[in-house]
Amino acid sequence: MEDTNEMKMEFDSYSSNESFARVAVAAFCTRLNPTLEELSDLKTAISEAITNCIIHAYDNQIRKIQIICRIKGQEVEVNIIDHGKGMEDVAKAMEPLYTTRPDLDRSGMGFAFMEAFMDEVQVESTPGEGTCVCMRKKLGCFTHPYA
Amino acid sequence: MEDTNEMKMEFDSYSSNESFARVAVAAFCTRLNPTLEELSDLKTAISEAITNCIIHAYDNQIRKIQIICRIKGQEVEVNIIDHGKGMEDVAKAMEPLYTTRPDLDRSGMGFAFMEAFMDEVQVESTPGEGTCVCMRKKLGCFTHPYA
Amino acid sequence: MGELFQKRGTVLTIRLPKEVDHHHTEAIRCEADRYIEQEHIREIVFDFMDTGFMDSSGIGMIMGRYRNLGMIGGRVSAIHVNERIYKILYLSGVYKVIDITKKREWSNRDEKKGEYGDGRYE
Amino acid sequence: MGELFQKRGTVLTIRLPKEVDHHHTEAIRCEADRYIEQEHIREIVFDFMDTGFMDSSGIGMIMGRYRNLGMIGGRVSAIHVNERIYKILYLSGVYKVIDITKKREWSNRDEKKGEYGDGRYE
Ligand SMILES: Nc1ncnc2c1ncn2[C@@H]1O[C@H](COP(=O)(O)OP(=O)(O)O)[C@@H](O)[C@H]1O
Ligand SMILES: Nc1ncnc2c1ncn2[C@@H]1O[C@H](COP(=O)(O)OP(=O)(O)O)[C@@H](O)[C@H]1O
Repeated sequence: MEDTNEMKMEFDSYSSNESFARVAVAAFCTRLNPTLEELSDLKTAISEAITNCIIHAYDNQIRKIQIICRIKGQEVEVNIIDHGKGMEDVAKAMEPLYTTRPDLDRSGMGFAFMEAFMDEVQVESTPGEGTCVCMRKKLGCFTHPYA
Repeated sequence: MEDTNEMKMEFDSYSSNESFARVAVAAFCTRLNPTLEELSDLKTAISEAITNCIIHAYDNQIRKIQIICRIKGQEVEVNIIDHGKGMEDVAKAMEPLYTTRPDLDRSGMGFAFMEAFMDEVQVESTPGEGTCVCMRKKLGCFTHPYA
Repeated sequence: MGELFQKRGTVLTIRLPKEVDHHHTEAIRCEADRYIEQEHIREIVFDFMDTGFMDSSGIGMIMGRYRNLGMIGGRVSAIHVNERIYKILYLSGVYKVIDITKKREWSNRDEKKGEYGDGRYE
Repeated sequence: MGELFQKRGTVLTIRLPKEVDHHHTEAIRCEADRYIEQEHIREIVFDFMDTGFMDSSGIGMIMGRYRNLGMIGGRVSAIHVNERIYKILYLSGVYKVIDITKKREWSNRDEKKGEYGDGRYE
Protein backbone atom coordinates (compact mmCIF):
# COMPACT_ATOMS: atom_id res chain seq x y z
CA MET A 1 0.00 0.00 0.00
CA GLU A 2 1.03 3.58 -0.68
CA ASP A 3 3.31 5.13 1.91
CA THR A 4 2.16 8.76 2.11
CA ASN A 5 -1.31 10.22 1.81
CA GLU A 6 -2.42 13.80 2.29
CA MET A 7 -5.75 15.46 2.98
CA LYS A 8 -6.71 19.10 3.47
CA MET A 9 -10.03 20.43 4.60
CA GLU A 10 -11.51 23.80 5.38
CA PHE A 11 -14.85 24.48 7.04
CA ASP A 12 -16.89 27.11 8.85
CA SER A 13 -16.23 27.48 12.57
CA TYR A 14 -19.69 26.37 13.67
CA SER A 15 -19.61 24.27 16.82
CA SER A 16 -21.76 21.72 15.00
CA ASN A 17 -18.70 21.03 12.80
CA GLU A 18 -16.62 19.81 15.76
CA SER A 19 -17.90 16.28 15.46
CA PHE A 20 -17.59 16.36 11.67
CA ALA A 21 -13.90 17.29 11.97
CA ARG A 22 -13.19 14.49 14.43
CA VAL A 23 -14.94 11.88 12.33
CA ALA A 24 -13.30 13.03 9.08
CA VAL A 25 -9.77 12.82 10.46
CA ALA A 26 -10.49 9.47 12.11
CA ALA A 27 -11.90 8.13 8.82
CA PHE A 28 -8.80 9.32 7.00
CA CYS A 29 -6.66 7.26 9.40
CA THR A 30 -8.68 4.05 9.16
CA ARG A 31 -6.25 2.41 6.77
CA LEU A 32 -3.58 2.47 9.50
CA ASN A 33 -5.77 0.03 11.45
CA PRO A 34 -5.79 2.09 14.63
CA THR A 35 -7.11 0.55 17.84
CA LEU A 36 -10.35 1.95 19.26
CA GLU A 37 -8.37 3.61 22.03
CA GLU A 38 -5.99 5.27 19.59
CA LEU A 39 -8.95 6.56 17.61
CA SER A 40 -10.55 8.00 20.75
CA ASP A 41 -7.27 9.66 21.68
CA LEU A 42 -6.97 11.19 18.23
CA LYS A 43 -10.57 12.39 18.22
CA THR A 44 -10.24 13.98 21.64
CA ALA A 45 -7.06 15.85 20.67
CA ILE A 46 -8.67 17.13 17.46
CA SER A 47 -11.77 18.17 19.31
CA GLU A 48 -9.64 20.25 21.70
CA ALA A 49 -7.80 22.06 18.91
CA ILE A 50 -10.97 22.73 16.87
CA THR A 51 -12.86 23.98 19.92
CA ASN A 52 -9.99 26.38 20.66
CA CYS A 53 -10.24 27.84 17.13
CA ILE A 54 -13.97 28.40 17.58
CA ILE A 55 -13.91 29.88 21.08
CA HIS A 56 -10.52 31.50 21.49
CA ALA A 57 -9.21 32.31 17.99
CA TYR A 58 -12.53 33.47 16.54
CA ASP A 59 -14.52 34.45 19.65
CA ASN A 60 -17.49 32.50 18.28
CA GLN A 61 -17.59 34.44 15.03
CA ILE A 62 -17.98 32.27 11.94
CA ARG A 63 -14.67 32.09 10.06
CA LYS A 64 -12.66 29.28 8.44
CA ILE A 65 -10.79 26.46 10.14
CA GLN A 66 -8.27 24.43 8.14
CA ILE A 67 -7.00 20.92 8.76
CA ILE A 68 -4.03 19.45 6.93
CA CYS A 69 -3.48 15.80 7.58
CA ARG A 70 -0.62 13.60 6.38
CA ILE A 71 -0.02 9.93 6.82
CA LYS A 72 3.55 8.72 6.51
CA GLY A 73 4.14 5.09 7.29
CA GLN A 74 2.29 4.43 10.54
CA GLU A 75 2.31 8.05 11.69
CA VAL A 76 -0.40 10.65 11.22
CA GLU A 77 0.36 14.37 11.37
CA VAL A 78 -2.59 16.70 11.89
CA ASN A 79 -2.23 20.48 11.50
CA ILE A 80 -5.13 22.58 12.73
CA ILE A 81 -4.93 26.15 11.51
CA ASP A 82 -6.90 29.30 12.24
CA HIS A 83 -6.43 32.92 11.19
CA GLY A 84 -7.76 34.27 14.43
CA LYS A 85 -6.38 36.29 17.28
CA GLY A 86 -3.31 34.20 18.10
CA MET A 87 -1.46 33.96 21.41
CA GLU A 88 1.23 36.19 22.97
CA ASP A 89 2.71 33.50 25.17
CA VAL A 90 2.28 29.96 23.89
CA ALA A 91 4.20 28.35 26.75
CA LYS A 92 1.86 29.92 29.28
CA ALA A 93 -1.24 29.03 27.24
CA MET A 94 -0.13 25.40 27.26
CA GLU A 95 0.13 25.17 31.05
CA PRO A 96 -2.52 22.83 32.47
CA LEU A 97 -5.49 24.69 34.01
CA TYR A 98 -4.51 27.98 32.36
CA THR A 99 -7.49 29.52 30.58
CA THR A 100 -8.45 33.02 29.52
CA ARG A 101 -12.14 32.09 29.44
CA PRO A 102 -13.19 30.78 32.84
CA ASP A 103 -16.42 32.68 32.20
CA LEU A 104 -17.24 30.13 29.49
CA ASP A 105 -16.48 27.24 31.85
CA ARG A 106 -13.29 26.39 30.00
CA SER A 107 -11.19 24.02 32.08
CA GLY A 108 -7.76 25.02 30.80
CA MET A 109 -7.14 21.34 30.02
CA GLY A 110 -7.28 21.58 26.21
CA PHE A 111 -3.55 21.60 25.50
CA ALA A 112 -2.93 19.16 28.34
CA PHE A 113 -5.31 16.67 26.68
CA MET A 114 -3.67 17.19 23.28
CA GLU A 115 -0.31 16.40 24.85
CA ALA A 116 -1.67 13.43 26.78
CA PHE A 117 -3.35 11.84 23.77
CA MET A 118 -0.87 12.53 20.98
CA ASP A 119 2.83 11.62 20.74
CA GLU A 120 3.88 15.17 19.90
CA VAL A 121 2.26 18.63 19.93
CA GLN A 122 3.81 21.79 18.45
CA VAL A 123 2.13 25.18 18.50
CA GLU A 124 3.02 28.17 16.39
CA SER A 125 1.10 31.36 16.97
CA THR A 126 1.34 35.01 15.98
CA PRO A 127 -0.86 37.55 17.78
CA GLY A 128 -3.37 39.03 15.35
CA GLU A 129 -2.53 36.49 12.65
CA GLY A 130 -3.45 33.05 13.87
CA THR A 131 -2.34 29.72 15.20
CA CYS A 132 -1.20 26.36 13.87
CA VAL A 133 -1.34 23.34 16.14
CA CYS A 134 0.68 20.45 14.74
CA MET A 135 0.16 17.04 16.36
CA ARG A 136 1.66 13.65 15.55
CA LYS A 137 0.78 10.15 16.59
CA LYS A 138 1.79 6.65 15.57
CA LEU A 139 -1.26 4.47 15.03
CA GLY A 140 -2.00 0.79 14.81
CA CYS A 141 1.57 -0.40 15.11
CA PHE A 142 1.28 -2.14 18.46
CA THR A 143 -0.98 -5.05 19.18
CA HIS A 144 -3.12 -3.53 21.85
CA PRO A 145 -4.61 -5.79 24.52
CA TYR A 146 -7.92 -4.00 25.05
CA ALA A 147 -9.05 -2.73 21.67
CA MET B 1 -29.21 26.81 14.17
CA GLU B 2 -27.14 28.40 11.44
CA ASP B 3 -28.63 28.20 7.95
CA THR B 4 -25.61 27.70 5.69
CA ASN B 5 -22.43 25.77 6.29
CA GLU B 6 -19.58 25.10 3.89
CA MET B 7 -16.77 22.56 3.78
CA LYS B 8 -13.98 21.98 1.26
CA MET B 9 -11.60 19.09 1.15
CA GLU B 10 -8.80 17.92 -1.08
CA PHE B 11 -7.07 14.56 -0.98
CA ASP B 12 -4.89 12.16 -2.94
CA SER B 13 -6.67 9.91 -5.41
CA TYR B 14 -5.81 6.67 -3.63
CA SER B 15 -8.63 4.15 -3.75
CA SER B 16 -8.23 3.77 0.02
CA ASN B 17 -9.57 7.34 0.32
CA GLU B 18 -12.93 6.41 -1.22
CA SER B 19 -14.39 5.38 2.10
CA PHE B 20 -12.86 8.38 3.87
CA ALA B 21 -14.58 10.73 1.39
CA ARG B 22 -17.97 9.05 1.89
CA VAL B 23 -17.72 9.14 5.65
CA ALA B 24 -16.52 12.76 5.76
CA VAL B 25 -19.39 14.07 3.65
CA ALA B 26 -21.91 11.99 5.59
CA ALA B 27 -20.52 13.30 8.89
CA PHE B 28 -20.79 16.86 7.59
CA CYS B 29 -24.50 16.28 6.94
CA THR B 30 -25.31 14.75 10.32
CA ARG B 31 -26.83 17.92 11.66
CA LEU B 32 -29.60 17.70 9.06
CA ASN B 33 -30.75 14.53 10.82
CA PRO B 34 -30.76 12.39 7.69
CA THR B 35 -32.42 8.98 7.75
CA LEU B 36 -30.16 5.95 7.42
CA GLU B 37 -31.47 5.40 3.91
CA GLU B 38 -30.72 8.98 2.88
CA LEU B 39 -27.20 8.61 4.25
CA SER B 40 -26.66 5.41 2.29
CA ASP B 41 -27.96 7.10 -0.86
CA LEU B 42 -25.59 10.02 -0.36
CA LYS B 43 -22.62 7.76 0.35
CA THR B 44 -23.26 5.66 -2.74
CA ALA B 45 -23.51 8.71 -5.01
CA ILE B 46 -20.28 10.14 -3.60
CA SER B 47 -18.52 6.84 -3.95
CA GLU B 48 -19.47 6.74 -7.66
CA ALA B 49 -18.15 10.22 -8.37
CA ILE B 50 -14.90 9.70 -6.44
CA THR B 51 -14.26 6.34 -8.09
CA ASN B 52 -14.73 8.00 -11.49
CA CYS B 53 -12.05 10.58 -10.65
CA ILE B 54 -9.64 7.83 -9.65
CA ILE B 55 -10.23 5.47 -12.56
CA HIS B 56 -11.38 7.63 -15.46
CA ALA B 57 -10.09 11.15 -14.84
CA TYR B 58 -6.67 10.16 -13.50
CA ASP B 59 -6.18 6.65 -14.95
CA ASN B 60 -5.09 5.46 -11.49
CA GLN B 61 -2.30 8.00 -11.22
CA ILE B 62 -2.15 9.77 -7.85
CA ARG B 63 -3.44 13.33 -8.24
CA LYS B 64 -5.80 15.54 -6.19
CA ILE B 65 -9.56 15.22 -5.81
CA GLN B 66 -11.55 18.12 -4.39
CA ILE B 67 -14.93 18.10 -2.68
CA ILE B 68 -16.88 21.25 -1.97
CA CYS B 69 -19.94 20.73 0.16
CA ARG B 70 -22.60 23.25 1.14
CA ILE B 71 -25.60 22.91 3.38
CA LYS B 72 -28.42 25.38 2.85
CA GLY B 73 -31.53 24.77 4.86
CA GLN B 74 -32.29 21.05 4.50
CA GLU B 75 -30.39 20.66 1.24
CA VAL B 76 -26.83 19.50 0.75
CA GLU B 77 -24.88 20.31 -2.41
CA VAL B 78 -21.77 18.24 -3.10
CA ASN B 79 -19.31 19.20 -5.84
CA ILE B 80 -16.69 16.62 -6.76
CA ILE B 81 -13.90 18.05 -8.85
CA ASP B 82 -10.94 16.59 -10.69
CA HIS B 83 -8.36 18.09 -13.01
CA GLY B 84 -8.09 14.97 -15.11
CA LYS B 85 -8.82 14.03 -18.64
CA GLY B 86 -12.44 15.22 -18.89
CA MET B 87 -15.17 13.99 -21.23
CA GLU B 88 -15.98 14.90 -24.84
CA ASP B 89 -19.64 13.96 -24.62
CA VAL B 90 -21.17 14.20 -21.17
CA ALA B 91 -24.66 13.19 -22.28
CA LYS B 92 -23.33 9.95 -23.74
CA ALA B 93 -21.16 9.28 -20.68
CA MET B 94 -24.24 9.57 -18.49
CA GLU B 95 -26.23 6.94 -20.37
CA PRO B 96 -26.79 3.86 -18.21
CA LEU B 97 -24.47 0.97 -19.07
CA TYR B 98 -22.12 3.22 -21.07
CA THR B 99 -18.54 2.73 -19.99
CA THR B 100 -15.14 3.28 -21.62
CA ARG B 101 -13.50 0.76 -19.27
CA PRO B 102 -15.26 -2.60 -19.59
CA ASP B 103 -11.74 -4.06 -19.25
CA LEU B 104 -11.76 -2.90 -15.61
CA ASP B 105 -15.19 -4.48 -15.02
CA ARG B 106 -16.87 -1.08 -14.86
CA SER B 107 -20.62 -1.49 -15.10
CA GLY B 108 -21.45 1.86 -16.68
CA MET B 109 -23.93 2.42 -13.83
CA GLY B 110 -22.01 5.16 -12.01
CA PHE B 111 -23.93 8.16 -13.27
CA ALA B 112 -27.19 6.20 -13.22
CA PHE B 113 -26.66 5.55 -9.49
CA MET B 114 -25.81 9.20 -8.83
CA GLU B 115 -29.05 10.20 -10.52
CA ALA B 116 -31.06 7.53 -8.73
CA PHE B 117 -29.77 8.44 -5.27
CA MET B 118 -29.59 12.23 -5.44
CA ASP B 119 -32.30 14.76 -6.27
CA GLU B 120 -30.22 16.48 -8.92
CA VAL B 121 -26.95 15.79 -10.78
CA GLN B 122 -25.13 18.27 -13.04
CA VAL B 123 -21.88 17.50 -14.81
CA GLU B 124 -19.49 20.01 -16.34
CA SER B 125 -16.47 18.67 -18.13
CA THR B 126 -13.75 19.98 -20.43
CA PRO B 127 -11.53 17.49 -22.25
CA GLY B 128 -7.96 17.78 -21.01
CA GLU B 129 -8.98 20.03 -18.12
CA GLY B 130 -11.23 18.12 -15.81
CA THR B 131 -14.71 17.50 -14.51
CA CYS B 132 -17.05 18.84 -11.85
CA VAL B 133 -19.98 16.71 -10.74
CA CYS B 134 -22.50 18.75 -8.76
CA MET B 135 -25.16 16.84 -6.84
CA ARG B 136 -27.96 18.02 -4.59
CA LYS B 137 -30.22 16.27 -2.15
CA LYS B 138 -32.73 17.29 0.51
CA LEU B 139 -32.09 15.40 3.73
CA GLY B 140 -34.00 14.66 6.87
CA CYS B 141 -37.08 16.65 6.01
CA PHE B 142 -39.56 13.80 5.73
CA THR B 143 -40.44 11.46 8.53
CA HIS B 144 -39.32 8.23 7.02
CA PRO B 145 -41.10 5.04 8.06
CA TYR B 146 -38.14 2.64 7.88
CA ALA B 147 -35.12 4.55 9.07
CA MET C 1 -8.04 -12.42 1.77
CA GLY C 2 -7.56 -16.22 1.74
CA GLU C 3 -10.21 -17.05 4.33
CA LEU C 4 -12.84 -15.06 2.44
CA PHE C 5 -12.70 -17.56 -0.44
CA GLN C 6 -14.10 -21.04 0.17
CA LYS C 7 -14.17 -23.75 -2.46
CA ARG C 8 -16.42 -26.80 -2.20
CA GLY C 9 -16.27 -28.98 -5.29
CA THR C 10 -16.93 -26.60 -8.16
CA VAL C 11 -18.67 -23.98 -5.99
CA LEU C 12 -16.72 -20.93 -4.82
CA THR C 13 -18.19 -18.90 -1.94
CA ILE C 14 -16.81 -15.39 -1.53
CA ARG C 15 -17.52 -13.66 1.76
CA LEU C 16 -17.58 -10.00 0.81
CA PRO C 17 -16.16 -7.20 2.99
CA LYS C 18 -18.21 -4.61 4.88
CA GLU C 19 -17.92 -2.13 2.06
CA VAL C 20 -18.00 -3.38 -1.49
CA ASP C 21 -16.53 -0.40 -3.34
CA HIS C 22 -13.86 0.05 -6.02
CA HIS C 23 -11.06 -0.13 -3.44
CA HIS C 24 -12.21 -3.47 -2.07
CA THR C 25 -13.36 -5.11 -5.31
CA GLU C 26 -10.01 -4.88 -7.10
CA ALA C 27 -8.37 -7.70 -5.17
CA ILE C 28 -11.54 -9.80 -5.12
CA ARG C 29 -11.86 -9.64 -8.92
CA CYS C 30 -8.34 -10.95 -9.45
CA GLU C 31 -8.57 -13.70 -6.88
CA ALA C 32 -11.99 -14.87 -8.13
CA ASP C 33 -10.73 -15.07 -11.70
CA ARG C 34 -7.74 -17.07 -10.59
CA TYR C 35 -10.11 -19.60 -8.97
CA ILE C 36 -12.32 -19.70 -12.08
CA GLU C 37 -9.37 -20.38 -14.33
CA GLN C 38 -7.30 -22.71 -12.20
CA GLU C 39 -9.78 -24.51 -9.98
CA HIS C 40 -12.61 -25.38 -12.36
CA ILE C 41 -15.23 -23.29 -10.58
CA ARG C 42 -18.73 -23.55 -12.10
CA GLU C 43 -20.70 -21.55 -9.55
CA ILE C 44 -19.96 -18.47 -7.44
CA VAL C 45 -21.90 -17.56 -4.31
CA PHE C 46 -21.40 -13.98 -3.13
CA ASP C 47 -22.03 -13.88 0.61
CA PHE C 48 -23.16 -10.41 1.74
CA MET C 49 -23.42 -11.39 5.44
CA ASP C 50 -20.99 -8.65 6.54
CA THR C 51 -21.82 -6.12 3.86
CA GLY C 52 -23.61 -2.84 4.54
CA PHE C 53 -22.38 -0.76 1.62
CA MET C 54 -22.09 -1.42 -2.10
CA ASP C 55 -21.77 0.83 -5.13
CA SER C 56 -21.61 0.18 -8.87
CA SER C 57 -18.09 -1.23 -8.57
CA GLY C 58 -19.73 -4.18 -6.81
CA ILE C 59 -22.17 -4.53 -9.69
CA GLY C 60 -19.27 -4.53 -12.13
CA MET C 61 -17.50 -7.19 -10.09
CA ILE C 62 -20.57 -9.46 -9.99
CA MET C 63 -21.39 -9.00 -13.69
CA GLY C 64 -17.76 -9.59 -14.66
CA ARG C 65 -17.71 -12.94 -12.82
CA TYR C 66 -21.12 -13.78 -14.29
CA ARG C 67 -19.70 -13.25 -17.77
CA ASN C 68 -16.57 -15.25 -17.07
CA LEU C 69 -18.59 -18.16 -15.67
CA GLY C 70 -21.32 -17.79 -18.28
CA MET C 71 -18.87 -18.67 -20.99
CA ILE C 72 -18.43 -22.06 -19.37
CA GLY C 73 -22.11 -22.43 -18.45
CA GLY C 74 -21.81 -21.59 -14.76
CA ARG C 75 -24.07 -19.64 -12.42
CA VAL C 76 -23.88 -16.86 -9.83
CA SER C 77 -25.91 -16.22 -6.68
CA ALA C 78 -26.02 -13.77 -3.78
CA ILE C 79 -26.90 -14.72 -0.20
CA HIS C 80 -27.52 -12.87 3.09
CA VAL C 81 -28.57 -9.80 1.13
CA ASN C 82 -29.92 -6.93 3.23
CA GLU C 83 -32.37 -4.26 2.18
CA ARG C 84 -29.73 -1.77 1.05
CA ILE C 85 -27.77 -4.27 -1.02
CA TYR C 86 -31.00 -5.53 -2.53
CA LYS C 87 -31.84 -2.00 -3.63
CA ILE C 88 -28.48 -1.77 -5.43
CA LEU C 89 -28.86 -5.19 -7.08
CA TYR C 90 -32.39 -4.28 -8.07
CA LEU C 91 -31.66 -0.85 -9.53
CA SER C 92 -28.76 -2.20 -11.56
CA GLY C 93 -30.88 -4.96 -13.08
CA VAL C 94 -28.46 -7.63 -11.84
CA TYR C 95 -31.31 -9.29 -9.94
CA LYS C 96 -32.61 -10.59 -13.28
CA VAL C 97 -29.64 -12.85 -13.91
CA ILE C 98 -28.53 -14.01 -10.47
CA ASP C 99 -30.33 -15.78 -7.64
CA ILE C 100 -30.80 -13.62 -4.57
CA THR C 101 -31.47 -14.87 -1.07
CA LYS C 102 -32.35 -12.28 1.57
CA LYS C 103 -30.93 -11.92 5.01
CA ARG C 104 -33.25 -13.28 7.69
CA GLU C 105 -33.49 -10.06 9.72
CA TRP C 106 -34.90 -8.30 6.75
CA SER C 107 -37.47 -10.78 5.47
CA ASN C 108 -40.17 -9.92 8.04
CA ARG C 109 -39.94 -6.21 7.59
CA ASP C 110 -39.97 -6.72 3.89
CA GLU C 111 -43.40 -8.41 3.84
CA LYS C 112 -44.91 -5.23 5.19
CA LYS C 113 -43.07 -3.08 2.77
CA GLY C 114 -43.94 -5.10 -0.32
CA GLU C 115 -41.22 -3.45 -2.35
CA TYR C 116 -38.39 -5.20 -4.15
CA GLY C 117 -40.20 -8.38 -3.22
CA ASP C 118 -38.54 -10.60 -5.79
CA GLY C 119 -35.87 -12.36 -3.76
CA ARG C 120 -36.24 -15.68 -2.03
CA TYR C 121 -36.10 -15.86 1.75
CA GLU C 122 -33.65 -17.88 3.65
CA MET D 1 -33.46 18.67 25.96
CA GLY D 2 -36.26 18.56 28.57
CA GLU D 3 -36.34 14.79 29.00
CA LEU D 4 -32.60 14.69 29.66
CA PHE D 5 -33.09 16.61 32.93
CA GLN D 6 -34.83 14.84 35.79
CA LYS D 7 -35.46 16.42 39.14
CA ARG D 8 -36.25 14.39 42.27
CA GLY D 9 -36.42 16.48 45.38
CA THR D 10 -33.19 18.46 45.39
CA VAL D 11 -31.35 16.00 43.11
CA LEU D 12 -31.00 16.79 39.42
CA THR D 13 -30.03 13.93 37.09
CA ILE D 14 -28.69 14.93 33.69
CA ARG D 15 -28.56 12.25 31.04
CA LEU D 16 -25.66 13.32 28.86
CA PRO D 17 -25.61 12.98 25.05
CA LYS D 18 -23.47 10.51 23.06
CA GLU D 19 -20.76 13.09 22.56
CA VAL D 20 -19.99 15.51 25.34
CA ASP D 21 -18.08 18.19 23.44
CA HIS D 22 -18.21 21.99 23.31
CA HIS D 23 -21.15 21.94 20.90
CA HIS D 24 -23.29 19.78 23.16
CA THR D 25 -22.26 21.20 26.53
CA GLU D 26 -23.34 24.78 25.80
CA ALA D 27 -27.06 24.11 26.16
CA ILE D 28 -26.58 21.74 29.09
CA ARG D 29 -24.61 24.33 31.07
CA CYS D 30 -27.36 26.92 30.76
CA GLU D 31 -30.17 24.56 31.56
CA ALA D 32 -28.36 23.07 34.57
CA ASP D 33 -27.68 26.52 36.01
CA ARG D 34 -31.32 27.47 35.56
CA TYR D 35 -32.27 24.40 37.64
CA ILE D 36 -29.66 25.21 40.29
CA GLU D 37 -30.90 28.75 40.65
CA GLN D 38 -34.62 28.29 40.37
CA GLU D 39 -35.31 24.79 41.64
CA HIS D 40 -33.15 24.58 44.76
CA ILE D 41 -30.95 21.75 43.46
CA ARG D 42 -28.34 20.51 45.98
CA GLU D 43 -26.94 17.56 44.06
CA ILE D 44 -26.26 16.85 40.38
CA VAL D 45 -25.86 13.37 38.96
CA PHE D 46 -24.27 13.24 35.49
CA ASP D 47 -25.48 10.07 33.79
CA PHE D 48 -22.98 8.88 31.15
CA MET D 49 -25.10 5.87 30.09
CA ASP D 50 -25.23 6.99 26.43
CA THR D 51 -21.86 8.71 26.30
CA GLY D 52 -18.89 7.39 24.34
CA PHE D 53 -16.97 10.60 23.74
CA MET D 54 -15.95 13.47 26.00
CA ASP D 55 -13.32 16.18 25.77
CA SER D 56 -12.19 18.96 28.09
CA SER D 57 -15.40 20.92 27.44
CA GLY D 58 -17.15 18.19 29.42
CA ILE D 59 -14.64 18.66 32.25
CA GLY D 60 -15.35 22.39 32.21
CA MET D 61 -19.06 21.75 32.35
CA ILE D 62 -18.76 19.38 35.32
CA MET D 63 -16.34 21.60 37.24
CA GLY D 64 -18.51 24.67 36.58
CA ARG D 65 -21.57 22.95 38.08
CA TYR D 66 -19.42 21.68 40.96
CA ARG D 67 -18.40 25.25 41.71
CA ASN D 68 -21.94 26.58 41.45
CA LEU D 69 -23.27 23.87 43.75
CA GLY D 70 -20.24 24.03 46.02
CA MET D 71 -21.12 27.57 46.98
CA ILE D 72 -24.36 26.28 48.45
CA GLY D 73 -22.80 23.11 49.88
CA GLY D 74 -24.02 20.67 47.25
CA ARG D 75 -22.38 17.67 45.60
CA VAL D 76 -21.77 16.20 42.14
CA SER D 77 -21.50 12.61 40.95
CA ALA D 78 -21.07 10.67 37.71
CA ILE D 79 -22.73 7.33 36.97
CA HIS D 80 -22.57 4.72 34.21
CA VAL D 81 -19.04 5.81 33.40
CA ASN D 82 -17.24 3.69 30.80
CA GLU D 83 -13.51 3.17 30.46
CA ARG D 84 -12.96 6.02 28.04
CA ILE D 85 -14.89 8.56 30.08
CA TYR D 86 -13.12 7.40 33.20
CA LYS D 87 -9.79 8.06 31.54
CA ILE D 88 -10.87 11.63 30.80
CA LEU D 89 -12.21 12.21 34.33
CA TYR D 90 -9.03 10.71 35.73
CA LEU D 91 -6.54 12.66 33.63
CA SER D 92 -8.30 15.92 34.39
CA GLY D 93 -8.19 15.32 38.14
CA VAL D 94 -11.97 15.71 38.41
CA TYR D 95 -12.18 12.21 39.92
CA LYS D 96 -10.82 13.67 43.15
CA VAL D 97 -13.83 15.84 43.83
CA ILE D 98 -16.78 13.91 42.43
CA ASP D 99 -18.14 10.43 43.09
CA ILE D 100 -17.75 8.11 40.12
CA THR D 101 -19.71 4.93 39.53
CA LYS D 102 -18.62 2.70 36.68
CA LYS D 103 -20.73 1.15 34.01
CA ARG D 104 -21.42 -2.52 34.68
CA GLU D 105 -20.01 -3.84 31.37
CA TRP D 106 -16.70 -2.35 32.22
CA SER D 107 -16.23 -3.34 35.85
CA ASN D 108 -15.15 -6.95 35.12
CA ARG D 109 -12.60 -6.05 32.51
CA ASP D 110 -11.31 -3.38 34.76
CA GLU D 111 -10.36 -5.77 37.57
CA LYS D 112 -7.89 -7.42 35.23
CA LYS D 113 -6.52 -4.15 34.08
CA GLY D 114 -6.06 -2.67 37.54
CA GLU D 115 -5.65 0.81 36.13
CA TYR D 116 -7.79 3.82 37.05
CA GLY D 117 -9.24 1.52 39.70
CA ASP D 118 -10.55 4.26 41.94
CA GLY D 119 -14.23 4.33 41.04
CA ARG D 120 -17.00 2.45 42.77
CA TYR D 121 -18.87 -0.27 40.90
CA GLU D 122 -22.55 -0.26 40.31
N1 LIG E 1 -6.32 28.70 18.57
C1 LIG E 1 -6.15 29.59 19.60
N2 LIG E 1 -6.15 30.92 19.35
C2 LIG E 1 -5.98 31.82 20.35
N3 LIG E 1 -5.81 31.47 21.65
C3 LIG E 1 -5.80 30.16 21.96
C4 LIG E 1 -5.98 29.16 20.97
N4 LIG E 1 -5.92 27.95 21.57
C5 LIG E 1 -5.73 28.20 22.87
N5 LIG E 1 -5.66 29.53 23.14
C6 LIG E 1 -5.41 30.16 24.46
O1 LIG E 1 -4.80 29.19 25.30
C7 LIG E 1 -5.58 29.03 26.49
C8 LIG E 1 -5.48 27.60 26.99
O2 LIG E 1 -6.06 26.71 26.05
P1 LIG E 1 -6.54 25.27 26.51
O3 LIG E 1 -5.43 24.59 27.24
O4 LIG E 1 -7.08 24.59 25.31
O5 LIG E 1 -7.69 25.52 27.56
P2 LIG E 1 -9.16 26.14 27.41
O6 LIG E 1 -9.63 25.96 26.00
O7 LIG E 1 -9.97 25.34 28.35
O8 LIG E 1 -9.06 27.58 27.78
C9 LIG E 1 -6.97 29.46 26.10
O9 LIG E 1 -7.72 29.86 27.22
C10 LIG E 1 -6.69 30.61 25.14
O10 LIG E 1 -6.41 31.81 25.81
N1 LIG F 1 -14.49 12.24 -13.75
C1 LIG F 1 -14.44 11.71 -15.00
N2 LIG F 1 -13.45 12.04 -15.85
C2 LIG F 1 -13.39 11.52 -17.10
N3 LIG F 1 -14.29 10.65 -17.57
C3 LIG F 1 -15.31 10.26 -16.78
C4 LIG F 1 -15.43 10.77 -15.46
N4 LIG F 1 -16.54 10.22 -14.91
C5 LIG F 1 -17.07 9.42 -15.83
N5 LIG F 1 -16.34 9.43 -16.97
C6 LIG F 1 -16.64 8.70 -18.23
O1 LIG F 1 -18.03 8.37 -18.23
C7 LIG F 1 -18.19 6.96 -18.36
C8 LIG F 1 -19.43 6.50 -17.63
O2 LIG F 1 -19.26 6.67 -16.23
P1 LIG F 1 -20.14 5.86 -15.19
O3 LIG F 1 -21.58 5.99 -15.54
O4 LIG F 1 -19.74 6.30 -13.83
O5 LIG F 1 -19.74 4.34 -15.42
P2 LIG F 1 -18.37 3.55 -15.15
O6 LIG F 1 -17.57 4.25 -14.07
O7 LIG F 1 -18.84 2.22 -14.69
O8 LIG F 1 -17.64 3.50 -16.45
C9 LIG F 1 -16.90 6.36 -17.89
O9 LIG F 1 -16.67 5.09 -18.42
C10 LIG F 1 -15.87 7.40 -18.34
O10 LIG F 1 -15.54 7.23 -19.71
